Amino acid sequence: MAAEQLDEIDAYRTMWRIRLFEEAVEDLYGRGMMHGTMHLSIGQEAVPTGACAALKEGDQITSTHRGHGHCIAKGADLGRSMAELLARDNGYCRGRGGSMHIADVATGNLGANGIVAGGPPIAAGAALSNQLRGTDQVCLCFHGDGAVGEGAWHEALTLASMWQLPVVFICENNKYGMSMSSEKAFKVEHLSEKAAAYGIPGLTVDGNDVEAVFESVNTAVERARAGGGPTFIEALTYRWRGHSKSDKNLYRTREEIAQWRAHDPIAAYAAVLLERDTATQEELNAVADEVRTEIRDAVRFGTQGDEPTVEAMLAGVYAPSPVDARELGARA
Amino acid sequence: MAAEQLDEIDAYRTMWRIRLFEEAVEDLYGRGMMHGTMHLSIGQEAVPTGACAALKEGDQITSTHRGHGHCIAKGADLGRSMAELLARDNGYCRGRGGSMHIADVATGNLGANGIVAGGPPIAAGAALSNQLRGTDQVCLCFHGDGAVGEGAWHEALTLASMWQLPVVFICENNKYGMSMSSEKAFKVEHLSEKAAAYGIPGLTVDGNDVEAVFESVNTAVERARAGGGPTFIEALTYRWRGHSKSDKNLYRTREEIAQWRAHDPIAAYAAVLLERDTATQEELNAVADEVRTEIRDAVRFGTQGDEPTVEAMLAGVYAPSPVDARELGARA
Amino acid sequence: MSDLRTMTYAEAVREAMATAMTNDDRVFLMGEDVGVYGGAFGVTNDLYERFGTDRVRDTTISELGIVGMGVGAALTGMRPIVEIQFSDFLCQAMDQVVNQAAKLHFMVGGQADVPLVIRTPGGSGTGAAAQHSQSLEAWFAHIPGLKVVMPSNATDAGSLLLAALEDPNPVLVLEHKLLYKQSFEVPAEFPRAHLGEGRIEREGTDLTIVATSIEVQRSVQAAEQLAQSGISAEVIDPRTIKPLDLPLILDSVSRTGRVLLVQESAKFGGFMAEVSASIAESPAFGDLQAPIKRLCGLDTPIPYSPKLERASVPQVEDIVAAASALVGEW
Amino acid sequence: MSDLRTMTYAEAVREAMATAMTNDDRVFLMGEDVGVYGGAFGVTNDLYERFGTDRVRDTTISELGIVGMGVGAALTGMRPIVEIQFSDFLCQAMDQVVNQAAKLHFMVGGQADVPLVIRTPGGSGTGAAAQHSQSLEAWFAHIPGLKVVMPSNATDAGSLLLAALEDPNPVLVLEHKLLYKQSFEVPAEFPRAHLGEGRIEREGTDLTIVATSIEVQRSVQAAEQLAQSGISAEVIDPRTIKPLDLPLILDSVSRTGRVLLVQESAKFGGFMAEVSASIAESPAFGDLQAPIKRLCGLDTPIPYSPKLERASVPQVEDIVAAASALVGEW
Ligand SMILES: Cc1ncc(C[n+]2csc(CCOP(=O)(O)OP(=O)(O)O)c2C)c(N)n1
Ligand SMILES: Cc1ncc(C[n+]2csc(CCOP(=O)(O)OP(=O)(O)O)c2C)c(N)n1
Ligand SMILES: [Mg+2]
Ligand SMILES: [Mg+2]
Repeated sequence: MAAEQLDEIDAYRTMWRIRLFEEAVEDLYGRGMMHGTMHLSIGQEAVPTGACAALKEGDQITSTHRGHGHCIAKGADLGRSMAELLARDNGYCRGRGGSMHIADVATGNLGANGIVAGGPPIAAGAALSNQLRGTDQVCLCFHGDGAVGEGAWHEALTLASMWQLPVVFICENNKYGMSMSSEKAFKVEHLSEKAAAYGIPGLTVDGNDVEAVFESVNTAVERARAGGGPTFIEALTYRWRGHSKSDKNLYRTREEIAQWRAHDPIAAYAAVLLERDTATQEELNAVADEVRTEIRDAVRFGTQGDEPTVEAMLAGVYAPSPVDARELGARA
Repeated sequence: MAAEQLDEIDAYRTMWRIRLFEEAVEDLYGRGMMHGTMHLSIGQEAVPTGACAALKEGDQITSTHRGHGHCIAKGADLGRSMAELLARDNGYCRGRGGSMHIADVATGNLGANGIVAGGPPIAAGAALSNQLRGTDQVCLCFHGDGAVGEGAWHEALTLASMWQLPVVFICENNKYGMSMSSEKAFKVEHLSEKAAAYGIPGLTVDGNDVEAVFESVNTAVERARAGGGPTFIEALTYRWRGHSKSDKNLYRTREEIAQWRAHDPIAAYAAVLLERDTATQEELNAVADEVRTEIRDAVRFGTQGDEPTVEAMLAGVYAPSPVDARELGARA
Repeated sequence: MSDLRTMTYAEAVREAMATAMTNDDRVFLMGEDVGVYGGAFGVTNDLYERFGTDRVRDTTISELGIVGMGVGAALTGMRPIVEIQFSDFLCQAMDQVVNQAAKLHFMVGGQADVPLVIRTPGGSGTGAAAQHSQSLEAWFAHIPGLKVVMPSNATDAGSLLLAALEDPNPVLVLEHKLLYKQSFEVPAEFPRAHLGEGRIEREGTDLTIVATSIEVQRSVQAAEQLAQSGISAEVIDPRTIKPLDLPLILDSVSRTGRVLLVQESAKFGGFMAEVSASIAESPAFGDLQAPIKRLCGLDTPIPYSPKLERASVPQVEDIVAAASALVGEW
Repeated sequence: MSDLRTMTYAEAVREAMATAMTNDDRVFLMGEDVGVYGGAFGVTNDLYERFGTDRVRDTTISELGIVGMGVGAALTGMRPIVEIQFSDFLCQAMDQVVNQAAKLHFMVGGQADVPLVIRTPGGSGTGAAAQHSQSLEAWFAHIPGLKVVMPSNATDAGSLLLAALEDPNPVLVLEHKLLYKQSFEVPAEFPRAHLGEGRIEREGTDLTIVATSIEVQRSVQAAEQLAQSGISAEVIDPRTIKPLDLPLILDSVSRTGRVLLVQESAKFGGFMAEVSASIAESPAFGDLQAPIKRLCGLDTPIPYSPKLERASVPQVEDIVAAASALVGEW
């Protein structure tokens, strides 16, 4: 089956959604309206956008601490996402999870993860489930370059390759795992070379080129769907902001940042779409403007949400068991 | 610097020591004189023998649950080893450790490990210590093929390669990690291919050829000593016995076992030595006979040891602190 | 129910797994050497022949990975059972057990459940030494989001495993390696059990002994000896330590006025500390006629020597002695 | 000693590390982002400039690996300090902490020591949610072979770290992320401290409050408020929870007759259960005029919402209320 086409305007819109969502988050955080920590993926929008565009309904993703983009690209509601970051009861996680634990299980987003490489074993498990249930679902596992240093990542790839599971690992190599440069950390030229150790295909793509990401993930997803097993894709990209708010940016140069900002995945894609005559500048502007409105609405939805309650929280530690708790409690 | 020569008769004697030590252990266990579990390396003697022969005084090893061979090859006293397995106070670990925790820190054996892949991070740490202390010591890390599936192994190789540490990983690939075949588990033809993922040299050698093991480890140790960083060596070998006493040998065939028994590393080396005129058959027989006496003495030493006491055990949970405990206790 | 049969604890676990796999397509098992090898303790035995290698899956030696895969499978509609060969190796898998499985339902605001069962043997007594003999239940009982089960006999091993498989939460089933080969009388069908429901294992009036896992049978044996000296000991098996059937314990303590808490694990910071603290905070505190007393493993790693190993954990005679002393305290 | 200076808890940790590295060539530090980044909480800051990248080593994200390397280095003559960025990530490293570091000295019959210091921040209060806010001290206190330190102020952060570095055993230093930026008055030199020695943080006669880590200052603040209602609370900081200075606690409890145990961690199976059980087993039990009471974190993962997060762990007002109620019980 030939690779599906990427819907170009959709992809363009999704990248703007991620960008403007995160700019809004940054602003809210700066104004003290949002608490906790924050990992922004500004500059990396092409990876989740291209990757998720290659998925069908029913396909799953696992996400990371830097997961707003994954969440949005997989189709999450902006309002409920923003509400979660604002710690409201109408957020995806009812204010219990926040940015690092956003999930939208209905759309197949099995959750962000505060643990580096927490996702890969879970993704492999979802893929095993897909295989056992005999569906054609594929799980896409986002992780960073830093995650490659974790034993969990190695075990996930080992098991996924042994069982030829329908899972695609996509490494967002933004050159740093917090401050550790992936070049220093890993003694290979491309992280994708590590795929050979698991006997699976590995490739490196330009992570700031949304179509390149789409193509590579699409091929990998189709392979996985057809029973061809996992693929490891390294997408080269860059985060413009610091790792989180504690980052003083001492481990990288201004020049490096400037150079990568010049490779803005959104601007680059706009240029492609204009050159291709897919859209006019006005049409592209309109997309961004529409998204701006969506984000404003999302912030409003979030700020208008109720505060969560302690009672509901306590009732939410365990999923309700089939046995009526009162039946047991009655004796007490 | 040219590779040192292997002392052939020494190597031959060491293999016999391992073989006969383990046969004695098996016998004692069978007669109910030894308790716990038992992992025999009969059939694998050439790996520890060849590998440890490439080490100098001061070099370290980390060992595994199947560690009698490593321990003996690194120079442990047979009597104290046997005493440990017999749970006596004159054993290496005063009866606290047993087979899975035998260590002989004075000769650089940092210890067997009941945990699969427990050793690799510790070995990397010893190597880091060697590097920081500016010595020319090298640490040799024994591990099984099954250990390659553990995250700990991956993390150890990642860190060791990043820092170019003086450590050599030697994988005793005996085809199974208990019952899981390494061929099924790992989607590479040779486990040594995994070395490339860490940017370090990897090679596969005949683990039943004591000289081949010696040569490869010797080269790797010299490289490490000279600052050239880690090497990963896969030594192909086979255990004649089951994994442990719980093994019903259902996962492998009689033919396979028979075939490997025909490749007895000791008999093969005897043939080499005879052909080379290094020794006569009588001389070789004498070596085995001497070892037989050593083992008998070792068993006697062990069975004559005292039972350990609970008091000494309790005093042995913590190393004594510099601060006088009574000083603090006095207040009580 | 009147038909009793004899079966080992390991056989009961196996039968429960077979029943679950027969009744529910979503149930499958994975772990190290659970297939053709039959499990390190022979628990799975021929299950792979009966249910095939898709549903009885041999894994690589990757505890973190396999528990994580269990989490992923549980999140997406399956009911995985993950076997960890020795509970000591849960150390390898703690992130997926504690940071993922236990918290996911909560963190995602109830959007998803993690119906994952992890089975693993703990305990000492086989000469396997410090890295293969721990009793780590206290760790898991402390983690909100987990349930923790400790079956002390074959019937419970079956019943509680089936209950665990019906629960939408991650459940850790801590079996005991010394119990595996023991035979028990078991009803024709495993009676339905509820996680969180304890049991009075033996009734008594002079003191209450609360014990877990293998210490339950040691306590019952001790109670029989105590009876000969005229001391009537009630023995309680909580069966599930999280959630804990505290009402059952408090009621007994209020009746007897004395309580001895017995665990195999090292004393300091062990699970019975929680039971002690809970009693002290409860109304039953006022009914105590003697201080709450614990009898636990020594604060040492489990040693290899059989003599030392035996001395490191409470034996029948230790329980008898401690109970007698406690009843002696007026 | 009369010269006091003001410094943050983080600065105290840093100064102690610098002192140790200056005085002892064997001391070095490794961890994630401890170099040029200065540490996730800024604790290491400029240490890498002062001591070089050989002794202040940035690692990959491999907690099990780096703790294991610490074990190997400690076994072979070094005195490593391993920083784990958040104590939650100890989950990744449990095998090396629990199965290796804690047991090695014992398992090898005393042939080797593991003088390894692991520093890591625990606790909630920064909105980092369930996987970055746990207080897991109870786990480690339960493991024979480990020592566990919980400094509640800058002086202790320095003194206890230096004591940990002098100890031949593996020591886990559980710092608190909310304390890092707090300023404290600190003597010119860190006074020599001994692992296992607690301290009366504030004297009192009506009840004893035993608290750890950040709950010590909350308890002292509560004690000040209680004083205004005529209640005199003694506050005890064990400082080291393993080994525990039980005599200090028991002596206080015997004097006051009432005890409130305060911890941030989830209640069930938490460390204060051990303190409660130890008191109940001691002669001080007879001096109690009210039941032993715990005030702990709720049995829930730490939530993200600031409102929920605050409600999940004991605050000053909760301590005041619990202490008042306890004194009200005659
Ligand atoms: C197990 C674990 N270790 C450490 C951390 C702290 N931490 C959070 S993100 C991060 C860097 C991750 O790097 P990478 O995987 O490249 O993702 P990126 O942040 O670059 O998107 C670190 C060290 C963590 N959250 N989990
Ligand atoms: C972490 C851990 N997981 C599982 C085990 C149980 N176990 C002991 S040895 C073994 C097989 C190891 O295989 P390999 O590394 O190939 O060594 P071999 O036994 O073949 O020498 C297993 C699964 C263990 N000891 N530690
Ligand atoms: Mg990165
Ligand atoms: Mg093997």
